[in-house]
This record gives sequence, C-alpha cells and structure tokens, in this order.
Amino acid sequence: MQTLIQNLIASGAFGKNPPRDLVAAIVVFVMSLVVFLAIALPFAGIVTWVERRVWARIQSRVGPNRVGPQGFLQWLADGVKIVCKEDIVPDEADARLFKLAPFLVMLAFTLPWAVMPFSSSLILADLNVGILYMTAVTALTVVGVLMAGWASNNKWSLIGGVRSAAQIVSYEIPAGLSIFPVVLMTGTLSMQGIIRGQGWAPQHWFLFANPFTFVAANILYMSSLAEANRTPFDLPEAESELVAGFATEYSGWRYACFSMAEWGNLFIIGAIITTLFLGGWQFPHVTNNVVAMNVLELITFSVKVLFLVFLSMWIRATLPRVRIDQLMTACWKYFVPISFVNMIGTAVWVAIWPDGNVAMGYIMFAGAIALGAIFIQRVIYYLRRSQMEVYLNPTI
Amino acid sequence: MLAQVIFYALAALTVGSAALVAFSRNIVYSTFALLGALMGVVGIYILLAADFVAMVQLLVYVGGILVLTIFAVMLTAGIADVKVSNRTVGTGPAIVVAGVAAIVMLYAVMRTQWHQAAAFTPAPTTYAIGNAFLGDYVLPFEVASLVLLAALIGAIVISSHEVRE
Amino acid sequence: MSTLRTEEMTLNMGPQHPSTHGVLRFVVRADGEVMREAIPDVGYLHRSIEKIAEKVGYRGFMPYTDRVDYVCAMFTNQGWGMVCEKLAGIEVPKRGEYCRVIAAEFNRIASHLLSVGAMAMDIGAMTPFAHVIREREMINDLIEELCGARLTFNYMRIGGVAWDLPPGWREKALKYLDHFDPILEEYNALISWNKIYIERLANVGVITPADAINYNLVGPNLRACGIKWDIRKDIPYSVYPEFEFEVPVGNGQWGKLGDSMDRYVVRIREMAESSKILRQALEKIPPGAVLAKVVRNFKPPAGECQIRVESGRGDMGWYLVSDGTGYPWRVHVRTGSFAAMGIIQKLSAGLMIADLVTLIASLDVIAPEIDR
Amino acid sequence: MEALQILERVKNRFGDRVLEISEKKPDPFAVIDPNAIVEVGRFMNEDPELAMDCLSNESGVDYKDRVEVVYHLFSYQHRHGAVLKVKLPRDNPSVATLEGVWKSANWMEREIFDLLGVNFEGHSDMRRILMPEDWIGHPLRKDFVEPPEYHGISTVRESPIVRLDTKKK
Repeated sequence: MQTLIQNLIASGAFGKNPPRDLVAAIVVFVMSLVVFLAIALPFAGIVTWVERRVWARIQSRVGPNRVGPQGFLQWLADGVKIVCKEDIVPDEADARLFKLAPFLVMLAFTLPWAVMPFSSSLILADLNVGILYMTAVTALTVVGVLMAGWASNNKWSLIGGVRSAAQIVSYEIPAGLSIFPVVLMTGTLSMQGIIRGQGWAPQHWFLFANPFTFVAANILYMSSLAEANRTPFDLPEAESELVAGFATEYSGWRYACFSMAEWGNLFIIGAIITTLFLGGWQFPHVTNNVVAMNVLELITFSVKVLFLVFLSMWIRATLPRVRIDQLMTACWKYFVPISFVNMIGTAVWVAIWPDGNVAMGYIMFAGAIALGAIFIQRVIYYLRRSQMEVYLNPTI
Repeated sequence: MLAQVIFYALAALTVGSAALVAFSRNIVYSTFALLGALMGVVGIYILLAADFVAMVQLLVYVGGILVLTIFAVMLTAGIADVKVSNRTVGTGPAIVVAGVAAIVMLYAVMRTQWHQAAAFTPAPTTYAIGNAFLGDYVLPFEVASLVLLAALIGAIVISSHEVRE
Repeated sequence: MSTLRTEEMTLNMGPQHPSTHGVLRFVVRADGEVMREAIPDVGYLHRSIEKIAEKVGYRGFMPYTDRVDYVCAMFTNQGWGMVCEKLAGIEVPKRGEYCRVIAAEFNRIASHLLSVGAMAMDIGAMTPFAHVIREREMINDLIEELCGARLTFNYMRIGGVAWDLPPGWREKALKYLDHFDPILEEYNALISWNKIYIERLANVGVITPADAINYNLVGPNLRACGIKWDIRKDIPYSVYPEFEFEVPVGNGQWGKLGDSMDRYVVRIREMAESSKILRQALEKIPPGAVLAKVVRNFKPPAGECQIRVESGRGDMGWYLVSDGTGYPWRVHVRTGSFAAMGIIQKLSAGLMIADLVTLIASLDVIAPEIDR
Repeated sequence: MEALQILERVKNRFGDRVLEISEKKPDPFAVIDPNAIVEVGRFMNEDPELAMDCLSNESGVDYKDRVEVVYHLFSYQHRHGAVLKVKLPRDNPSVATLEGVWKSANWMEREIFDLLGVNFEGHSDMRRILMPEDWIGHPLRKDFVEPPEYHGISTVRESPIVRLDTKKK
C-alpha cells in the first residue's frame, strides 16, 4: 500500500504538491466516511424511533419505550436484529439485479450528504451546482427501486416498481421547477450561496420573499414527499394494496438498506427545503468565536430540518393514501402549471424589485403566523374534546 | 497520471456498459446497463470540469430518460417473468452497416489534425452557459425550444385522440 | 394504433394479504393498474358450522354460532336463539329481550367501529384504526363484564340471556355513551370529511338499487343504495318497536348513489342510531327474569322455520329444519358477507387495484361469515 | 299479502305443477314441480301483485330419501315473503338454475352444489365454492363420511382426549 502511494506520488498523480493533495484526498475520503457513518446512518435509525414515538402519541399509544431511556436505543436494537436476519434471495428472482438494487438506493441516499450545508463551514464540498447535484443524485433512487421491483419476480413488486417510476419521474418536474424561483433570486446554484442570500429573520427567508416562493416551497415539499414515497404518496409500497411493493421479497440487511434510505431521505428533503426557503443555518452574529458560531448554526439548521421531518411524520400519521390516477392528476394538472406560474411570477417580481421587497416579507410572515395560530387553535380544540378518562374495566 | 487512470476507468465503464446494452439478450439487462454508460459520461464531464453539464446529464438522462426507457420496457409483454430475452434479428445487414461506419469513422479519426488544448483551471461554467444561451446562441436555443414545444403539443393531441376513441 | 395491446396480468391477491380481511383470495386480471375482473375465491375459513350443528344439538350449538361472525357474535347468538324459539314457540321474558338488544347494539357499534377503522387502514391511514380500537376496547370491557368474553360471547341462550346485567353496569354503559357521542364527531372530523377519503371512496363501486336487491345485498350495503330497509323497523323482532330511531340511508351526497362513501357514511350514522337505541333501552329496561323456562333437553317440534336478524353486516337469515329430536336436522345461515362477495366480481371491472381494497372494506365482508 | 295467499295465487296460475301446499306453522311452503321452478320463479318476480324481487335464501336439505332445495323469496316492494321447495331424487339431483331470475342465486346454488351435490342446470359457473376443488363427496349429505386424510393431513384424532405423556414413546 505504502509503495503504491509512493509510486503514485512519484509519477505525479497528485499534481504539483503531492503530499498536500494526497492528504486532501484522504481527508475528503475519511470525512465522507465519517459523515456517512456518524450522521447519515444514525440519523436514519433515530428517525425510525422518533417516528414510532410520534406516531404512537398521535394514535394514543405508548410506542417503543423499553430499550434505553424512553426506548431511545430501539433503533440500535432493530438494526442489530435486522442485520442478523437471514438474507433471502428468492429462487426465481434475478439474483444479480436483486442484490444490486439496494446498493443503488443506498448510493442515491449517500451522495447528497456531500453538499449538505450543516453550517457556514461544515460542508463537505460547496459545489458550484450544489442544489442541482442534490436533485440529480436523489433521482438515482428510482433506478434502484425499479430494479428491485423487477428482479424480485413478484408481480406486486413489479407494480410497486412501475408505480414508483411513474411517480418519481412525474414529481421531479414540479420539484425541479420549484427550485428555480430561488435560483432566479439568488443567481447561484450553490447551497451556501443560496443560504447567504437569506437572512436569519423569518421575513428575510425566501419562503416569505413573495407569494410565488411561498407556493413554490409548498409544492416542493409535497413533491419531495412524493419522491420519497411518503404518505400520502406512498403508493409504491402501499401496505394494504401491494403488501410492501418493491421491497416485498427483501429481508435482512438488504431490506434495511431500503428502509434506511427512505427515512434518511426525510432529512435530505428537509435540508433542501431549509436551504432554499427557510434560511438554512443563518443565525444572528452573536459572537466572534468561529467554533461557537458554527455550533449555533448547526443547531439552527438541524432544528429547522427536524421540524420538517416531524411535519412529514405528522402528515403520515394523519392522511390516507391517494390513488395512482389522483396522484398523477395532482402532479400534471395542478403542480406543474402552478410551478410554471411561480417561475414566471418570480421572474417578474425580481425584475420589479431586484433587491427584494422587505415589506412583503413582513406581510407574508404575519400572514403565516396568523394561519399557524388558527391551525394550532383547531388542534387544541380537538385535543380538548378528546380528553377523556373512561376506563370501564375495573381491572385496568 | 491519476486523471488518465480515472479517464480510462470511466471510458471502460462507458464502453463496457454500452456493449452490454448492445449484446445482452435480456432486454431488462440492456436497459439497466444504460445506467452504467450514462454514469460514465457524467464522470467524463466532471473530469472535463463541466460541472453544470454533468449535473444536467445526470438529471435529464439518468433521472428522466433512463427511467422513461425502463418504464417503457416494463410495459413490454411478458416482462413479469425474469427470464425474458430478445432475439437478435438482422445480423448480416447490421454487420455490414457497422463495418462501413467503422471504416468511415476510423478514416476521419486518422485524418483529423488533433491539437491538444492548453491546461486550464476549472471554473464555474453555469454563468457562461447561461450567457451563451441567452446571448450568442439565443436563436438556436429558441428554435430548439420551439421544436420541443411542438413535440409536446403533438403528444397531447395524439394522446387525447387515443382517449376519445 | 389499434394493434397496440398491453398485456393482461393475472395477480393472485390473498389468501394472505393484509387487506382481504381474514383469508379471502381474489384472482385479479389487471391491465396495468386497471382491473378487468376480480374473481373471488372463498372457502379458506370453511369449518362446516352447519354440519357441526347437526352433531352437537340445540343448546350445544350456541357457542359455535359465535364463530360464524366473530366480529358481531351477539347477532349470531340472537339469530340462533330466535329461530329455536320461533319453532318451539317460546316467549322470551321482557328483560331478557332488553338485555339482548343492549348487548347486540353495543356489539353493532363495535362491529361498525372495526369496519370503519379497517377501511381507513385499507385506504392508508393508520391513526383512525388505533382510535377506533380504543373505543372498541371499552365496549369489549363492558361486554366482558356482562358475559365474561370479549370476542365470542356465548351470552344468549334459547329463551333469553345467560346472565342479568351486573350491578352498576347500567351506569357504566350510560357513561360510555356520553363519551361515545362526541367521539363520533371526532371521527367525522378526522376521517369522514377528509378530502382524500372522499376522493378515494366517492364514485367507487357504485351499486344501483335494483342490483342491490337482485344480488341480495343486505344491511348497510343495501341502505347505502337508498333503500330504506331495516329488519329492526320493517319486520320488527324482539323489543325494537319500543324504540325510536332513524334508518340512515345513502343519499349520494359525495358522488353517485350507492358508492363506497355512502356505505361508509351509513355505518357512521348507524353508530349514532345504535347509541340512541341503547340510551332508550338502558332507561326503559324493566325488572324481571332474563331467561324463560326451557326444558333442559330442548326438543322443538318437527318442522321448519326461518327468521331474519339485522346484524352488523345486515339481514342474517337462519333457516332451521327440525325432526323432533334433540339434534337439528339442518341449519342454514344466509349471511350478509356471502351475498356481498357475490357482487364483487361484477363491480370490479374497470376499477383500479387500489379500489378493490376499498371496495372490500366498504362492503364490510368478514371471511368467517362468508365461509361459515 | 299473507304467505298462504301468495301460494294460492301461484297455485291458481300454475295448477297441478304446484304439487302441494303445506299450511304448517310457522312458515307455510309450496312444493313445486322441479321442471317448472324457473317459470314459477319468473312469474313471482314479474307479477306486479307478488313482485318477489329478492331471493333471500336458497338452501338444500338432505332428507335421506330425497333432497330438497328451499327458496325463501321476498318482496321489498310489498314486504311479504314466501317459501318454495322442490323435491329431488337423492341420486344425481338436478334442477334448473334460478340465476336468470335472481343474481343472488349464483353463489347460493354453488354452495348447495358444493355441500349437497345438487346440480343446477344452466348455471354459469358450477364450481365448488367452499370446499377445495379436489374434494370428494358433499359434506352436508347425511351419509357423508369424512375421509381420514386430505393431502396427507390427518383428520382423525386418535382419542377425544389425547394424553401427551402417553403419546410419547
């Protein structure tokens, strides 16, 4: 190994500064590994636990609370269990593609983390085309899903795969179009550049910059849920119709790959929307200490993303699933045209107010607060109504 | 040196996958092999510091066209069985055509005076591409858009006709 | 373009499928997502209960009737009791009838709750199921206190019911009803008026009134087609004439008359009506015995008769032939689910696969009731 | 209309093809000539005064010397019902299907075919419905003997109470 590296250095493979470039390459590799192992995997695991707890609360159950404090280590236990399970490849399946598919899905799940803007300095690679990269690599998922669906040699899986393909391809269009208003306003595709275009205060977020971006943010969130196969768009794995869709025949760690990618994608969705519309890691400049600032920014970013993740759990626990024709109708007849209007509207808006309209920001923020207040009032109303202490069985 | 290694690896990936597309008897394998070919091209674009084009290639070809191709293949009769295969037809004429094409291309390659570009520093290309589209090349760009629009309207007309039937 | 032809796919749905409500099987011929036909294949839960009846005698058969429809076993109990009483001419004491009605109506609510929850689950929402099970558990608690069992009750006897209401039970039941009525409103807010639910259910599986009668659909499925027909009102039995209640019918408010949404809404409304009946019954329940004097070795005279009970799944017909011995000569149960399954093949053409799932759920079929 | 009036009306229309009217309580019934059952059914369905729009129940009974198919008809329009019967020989019982009159007959006749072995002529889908396709015999026949095993699955219990300790060897 050492001789190989020395030979490579000697041959000039690392440019003019061999040791520095080599170190840089190794650092990037190790950092990718660390980010993946230390953030992505545990995050996907912990989200399963959070989801089960949130779900249980909404359904007036308890949820997993045995392993560790409040059941926090449940995800580890589940992970160990699922890895120990037998990895079954059905006899009639196409073994090569069947085994390859989870890797593709994992690849699509891993790649976006390279441009994840955790804070002003905590980013692996601030790519010049960051947001484009993010949407492009997440599109790889669908190839894996289709491959899994076909290779399982199960008709239900095939239907799940085909549904997934139709769904993801369709919803990529409104999702992509909803990114453009922000790109129009900032003139950059870089994640950090977009975040720097916004302020820390809500009225400076692109979410409230103008009515078009507000609509675009909502469309992007819904389309992302559809791309990530989340309820109400979880048709590819609809339990009640297709059993588990493309993942029916998978077991053990291969199945874990699929579910991990699904839950990890929640974070990626949240990160995209936080970056584009919610001001990313922006935090008021309270200290000159760079480390402290970065920690505060990391916390800000995570809180925003986790709120969006929580929102998707809430949606999943509340809403039923739509039908495939309704899904397509929603995309092609509503989301796509509205996205186009958003794009043109934002272009006009930018032409009129090149530096943005702060008054609009305040108005829209106030409106959003009012909407939120009404919503919370409804929630509290129903919570009050369902408060009850009726235990009829004397043994309980 | 490293760049060369990477280039040849990517080229091998692209050509190998393309060969698999052509020679695989299983139509589904052919389709999935396209993924390798397209990804290889993405890698070559990145190697050429064409970041924007690489991403668009990934987004459009892998995320869009490849998936559409797979989708179309999945609608083929008998696809629910994994042992699907397609016959080779017209081997003789194909060899003749391919041979002629190969000769022409080889001739062109030999005759061309290749010149090596000077070393360049990678720089963002997005702005340049955008300016080119809406500056020097605005006419071809708009014409291409018009063609696409016509194709879209045509597709809608055809499909609505089908539905009415 | 006419030469373009897509391949039909034959799918096997069930018997182990999460949304076939037990063990049903469908052979689905589908063109993509659209079904050409779904052919039901039943019998996976066939236990020949009718044959068992011929071997175990009149009294011994009562626990077996629970297994005909374990989701609302009170009605099968009541049906068997009633058909024997009708043949033998036994008069059930007034309090016994009231106990029967109370137990049965509680069971009807539990059955409809399960139907609504399972339907929500089939459409893809998990939360309503957990909520309805919570209410159903409370009803099960009440019934458990009444008869000691939570699922297969075996509460009724030929000539009445096994036990009187326990002390304090009446107050508990009323307390539960006070809790239940607003909860029903909550379900409506959570499920019924949800846009996605309405979109998924409206205009799906439309049954015309003529078809409903011709295919012998019964109960909520029949009422959803706009036919105001309830055995409790129209061929009154037990003490139902003494209560005031409405018969909810479908009105096609969200789509066409007789679609899945109508069937769903009829069930929701019936729960409110059952609650009304229960309040009246708990108020008016007279004192007295609950079980008529029936000889231990029960032998009805030779002959035959049929009765119809309005169970959770609708009109349940019990046909009994006696030869005068201690063992029934022939028992036949005509159940609501059996008839409802017969119409699925007709309805399924042109629906989507996802709709088949909601269609089964909206017809509220229970596998053991089909197969018996 | 009362059940007996209905049966009288049918008797007036069909004469001696209504073989017998039993006035026995609680459910009177009429025995119909098996050859005329479709005609009678169609008449009762279409006659405006009877308007039997629903075949509420159809069941078969094995009486050891004959097999009877019992039809419980019902009219939602007039809210009255009637019971018809056909008596069939025990060997190869066969009667015309009523599927053409009431669709609900389809499944109920399949069930009778499956459990009692009555063949319904003209039925669109005469297959076993509850029992497996390869089952031999009709379980609700009085002389049906359960086979000791089905596809290698034993249906016999050695003793009603199997003592686990004595089974161990």
